[in-house]
Amino acid sequence: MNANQGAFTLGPLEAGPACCVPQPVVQVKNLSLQYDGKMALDNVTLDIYKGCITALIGPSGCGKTSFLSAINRLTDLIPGCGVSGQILVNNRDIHHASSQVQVLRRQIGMVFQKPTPFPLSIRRNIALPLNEHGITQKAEVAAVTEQVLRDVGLWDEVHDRLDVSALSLSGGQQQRLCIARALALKPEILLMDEPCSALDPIASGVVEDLISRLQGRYTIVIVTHNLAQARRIANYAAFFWVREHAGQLVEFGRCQHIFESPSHELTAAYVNGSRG
Amino acid sequence: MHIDHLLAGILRAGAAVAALVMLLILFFLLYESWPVLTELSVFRFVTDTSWHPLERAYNLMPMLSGTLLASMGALMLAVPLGMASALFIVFFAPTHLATLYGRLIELLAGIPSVVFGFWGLTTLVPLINEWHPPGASLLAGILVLTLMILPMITLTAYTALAAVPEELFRNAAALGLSRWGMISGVALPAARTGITAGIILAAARALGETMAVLMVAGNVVQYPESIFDPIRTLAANIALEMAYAMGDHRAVLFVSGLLLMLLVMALSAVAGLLEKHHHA
Amino acid sequence: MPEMIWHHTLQKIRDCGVQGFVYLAVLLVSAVFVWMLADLVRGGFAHLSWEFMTESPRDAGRAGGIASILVSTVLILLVALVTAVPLAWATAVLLTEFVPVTSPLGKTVRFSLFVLAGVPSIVFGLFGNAFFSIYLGLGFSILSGGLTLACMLLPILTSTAEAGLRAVPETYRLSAAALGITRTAALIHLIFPAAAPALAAGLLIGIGRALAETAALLFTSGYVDRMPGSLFDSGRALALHIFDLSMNVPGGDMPAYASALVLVSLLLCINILAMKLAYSLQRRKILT
Amino acid sequence: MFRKNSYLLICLILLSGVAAGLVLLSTAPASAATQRLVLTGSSTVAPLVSEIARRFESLYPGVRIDVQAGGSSRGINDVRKGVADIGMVSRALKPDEDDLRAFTIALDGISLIVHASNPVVSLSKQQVVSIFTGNVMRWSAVGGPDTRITVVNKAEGRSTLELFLDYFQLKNSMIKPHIIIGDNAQGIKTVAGNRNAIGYVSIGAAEYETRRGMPVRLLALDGAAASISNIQNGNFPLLRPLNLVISHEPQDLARQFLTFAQSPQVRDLVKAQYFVPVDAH
Repeated sequence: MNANQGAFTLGPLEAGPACCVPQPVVQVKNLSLQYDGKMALDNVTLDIYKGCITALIGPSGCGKTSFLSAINRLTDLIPGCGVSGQILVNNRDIHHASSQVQVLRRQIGMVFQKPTPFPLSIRRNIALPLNEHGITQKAEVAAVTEQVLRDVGLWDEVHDRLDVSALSLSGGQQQRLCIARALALKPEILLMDEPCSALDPIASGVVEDLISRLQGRYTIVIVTHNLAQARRIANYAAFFWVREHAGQLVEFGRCQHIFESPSHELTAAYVNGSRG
Repeated sequence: MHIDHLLAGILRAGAAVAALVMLLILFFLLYESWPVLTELSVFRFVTDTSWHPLERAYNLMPMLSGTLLASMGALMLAVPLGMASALFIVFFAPTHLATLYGRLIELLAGIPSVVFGFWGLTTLVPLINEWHPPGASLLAGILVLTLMILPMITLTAYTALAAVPEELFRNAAALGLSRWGMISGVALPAARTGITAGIILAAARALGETMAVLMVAGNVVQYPESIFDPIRTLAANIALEMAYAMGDHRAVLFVSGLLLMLLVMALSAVAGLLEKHHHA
Repeated sequence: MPEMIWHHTLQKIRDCGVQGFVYLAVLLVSAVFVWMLADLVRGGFAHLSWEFMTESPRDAGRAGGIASILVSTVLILLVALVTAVPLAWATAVLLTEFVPVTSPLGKTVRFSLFVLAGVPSIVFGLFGNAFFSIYLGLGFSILSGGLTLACMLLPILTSTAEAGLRAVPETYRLSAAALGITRTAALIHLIFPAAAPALAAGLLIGIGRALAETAALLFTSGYVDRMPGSLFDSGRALALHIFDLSMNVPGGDMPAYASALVLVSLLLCINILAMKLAYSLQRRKILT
Repeated sequence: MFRKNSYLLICLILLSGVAAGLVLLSTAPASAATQRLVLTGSSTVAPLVSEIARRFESLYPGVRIDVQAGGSSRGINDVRKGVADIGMVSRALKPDEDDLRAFTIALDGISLIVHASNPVVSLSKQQVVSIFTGNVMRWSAVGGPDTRITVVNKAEGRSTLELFLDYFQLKNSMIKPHIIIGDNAQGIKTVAGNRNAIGYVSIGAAEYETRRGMPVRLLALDGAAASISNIQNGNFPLLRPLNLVISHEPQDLARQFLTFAQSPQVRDLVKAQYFVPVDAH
């Protein structure tokens, strides 16, 4: 099947333009987050740039995942979670009354630490979100399915068994399927919460490779504990640290800057491996 | 978004109805027993000469004692036998025998009380009658209740024992404990709350059981002098007299229903607390 | 060290004693139960026949079969399920998916169901008689019996469904939400299918309870043993039929045995099915 | 794929429920069109009325008559509450029951029964009182074997009990029973299953069951044998009418049924139950 068929425009990834421009897509202003009154994230202000990969680094419990969940309002689902501050996506406040959370989440994809395929067939895993967003024509769904599976390099591995349970795939395959599932909705922004940490080194390498190939097409925010990985694939890095039991943003800048000449001594200590 | 709100609304309505059933039951029990609760002194239920509703004597105590005696007797038999069964499954039996016995117990847990009562009536009562007439007696009630609650005790005790971490047993074995030492010193204390909760639930079941006891216990209202004397339980009394009860008599039956419900509720509350405590 | 040896010998004797008691108890329990089941089979098997299943009882149940009883039983069961299942599952979904565990609504509903679970069945019978039969004027009918049973089934159906829904991994909900799927859609396409074995097992347990129930039906559905013409007719449930035959019908023991055998086999099938579902559920949990 | 199976199972159960519901809904109007009569009460009257009802139904298609036993008091209670259309009462109405109207359909007596193997054939009034009040505990005291007597008493609310107490001038609280039974049939079954038991039941019911081979035997009362002929000629001391009662002016169907139940058309049924037809009295 021709990958360029229909209204779907995403071509083979290798040929895509890689453009990372310092133009904010997501603007986080004074974001604070608390769980049952306990501060988890304290007053974070940060811009995420279009088409770039932004890595969130820092020790465990410093609020990186909370920060990520706040962007697509997944925090709504956590009982007792309170969010204050402002998040603008394409200059629109995501908490504004008129903004629909389903539309927001379609615009912002998310990939979790552990692969989370639904207990359905591979095909249905991708078709379900499409159907829910009004794409129900069989031909179109099939085209998108093939496209995104090719994008994540899964097509050749699974095209002859699309109707088997997604749970039968290996961990790395499952994670790529989850990425494909997110891509199928054509999001602008992809949030990734340590997408490689639950995978073995080889699968992790494949996924990491995939992420770096996605750069430029999507605005990616990735949480990672693997500093080497952050250094390899990210354009920007944001360093979080726990102060007074709440996570704070210590430093943000280009990757090179953060890893080679950080302005803050905490950052320096962390990237050198002496703290954290 | 709106579809979620719609669904939440529907679900809320459903849950409200489900919760209201409880209130409705309480309300109707109170409503029906109100005439007696307001007109008759509560002491009548304790001080009247006996239970002869047509002679306006409403002493509930003989039936309360019958209920308690039957339940306690059943517990005294079912707890050791049920515990032994659970220990057999967990510690003593070879695997295939344990599975087989477990299945047997699970099967018994599903047998309806009326079948136990029927079997008691056709088999146990004539046997006891041969031995010590009249046959239909407290003893028959106790035996039938024992059969009914034994599977329950075994299954809860088994679940509690199976939940004890394997390492504890390995450690105990490594310390050279004997089998009984391990069971009494490690397994039973570790599973204690679960087992107790199970026993309390079984007691609640025994107190509230109607049909099986109704069929075998003789239903004479009296304080039994021996286990061969017939008795009547509160639940059996309701089943026996509800159909034709009128006026105060009917209201007193609702009072005894209320009493029974409070008894059983208190027990299950204790069991619930224990279980919560256990999990915390 | 003679004391030590003595001590160990004592221990051995004690172990043997305990073992002996356990084996004796198991033997006793098995013997009694085998005796009982054998009695049922021996007493009922000869009386079982195709005619027994397809004819209505005659002569107070001494002759004829149990066809009308079976129909009444199924009707009572259906009324109970059709009423209780939507309510119970709606409650379970609300409790697991829509309100936090600690919310006042959740606590209230859960508490009232907990209390309901402890109510003895004869008390349900009292309530059903006062409310459905007399207050609502349904009289002795399959409808009032079924509705009374529905009240009884609510707690067990809700708690099994709630446990099943809670066992569905939270990641399904989160990743569905992250894909912008509504809760309703996630519920229909993901969570309900994933919880299906647990829901089915709970349903079967509920059916088992309902089939075994006698006391709650005594004053609600009545015990007319004829083929019911509508839901407003009185209908005798199978368990009640056994009760009536064994208590009130001289010479009714044979059909009572046969009816008991039918009821027990029915419940056995349901239990086995429920257990199979539960085991497959466990196995799947281990696999994934 | 067990999950699929169980999903299917749920669907199946629910679907069959809905289907059955639809079927019932569709039959509901049809059955609403048929006329229905509910009778509850005395277990003595119930078997006879069931037979009468069956014949009535065969004569008037589309009529459905449900009969449930439970004791005379239940009959009165249900009629007053409106749960039943007609009550069955195996005694004459009491003065405080003048809100009801009774239609006598047959006559019956009450007598004592023992197990067929029991050698005792008759008991004096005094002996019966002694046995039932617990003063005589063994059969040997009244000419039987040396075994303990099992006293079978009726549950309250049964007119058989009331008439029995009345005849022997006893109060229920004076009786020391060993087993309490409800229906007549339960009494017969209990005595048939216990060699040492003594109870009292409707003569008609006892006669009916003895003819069917139940090992029970009726005792004579005050020298009068418990026989149909003695009831018929009024020589039996413990007699009672079997009544159908209503609380208000009967509807067409109820009136029709009452008339039918008193008519000669059912006399063979009354005799088949070993009761005495009223018109023959």
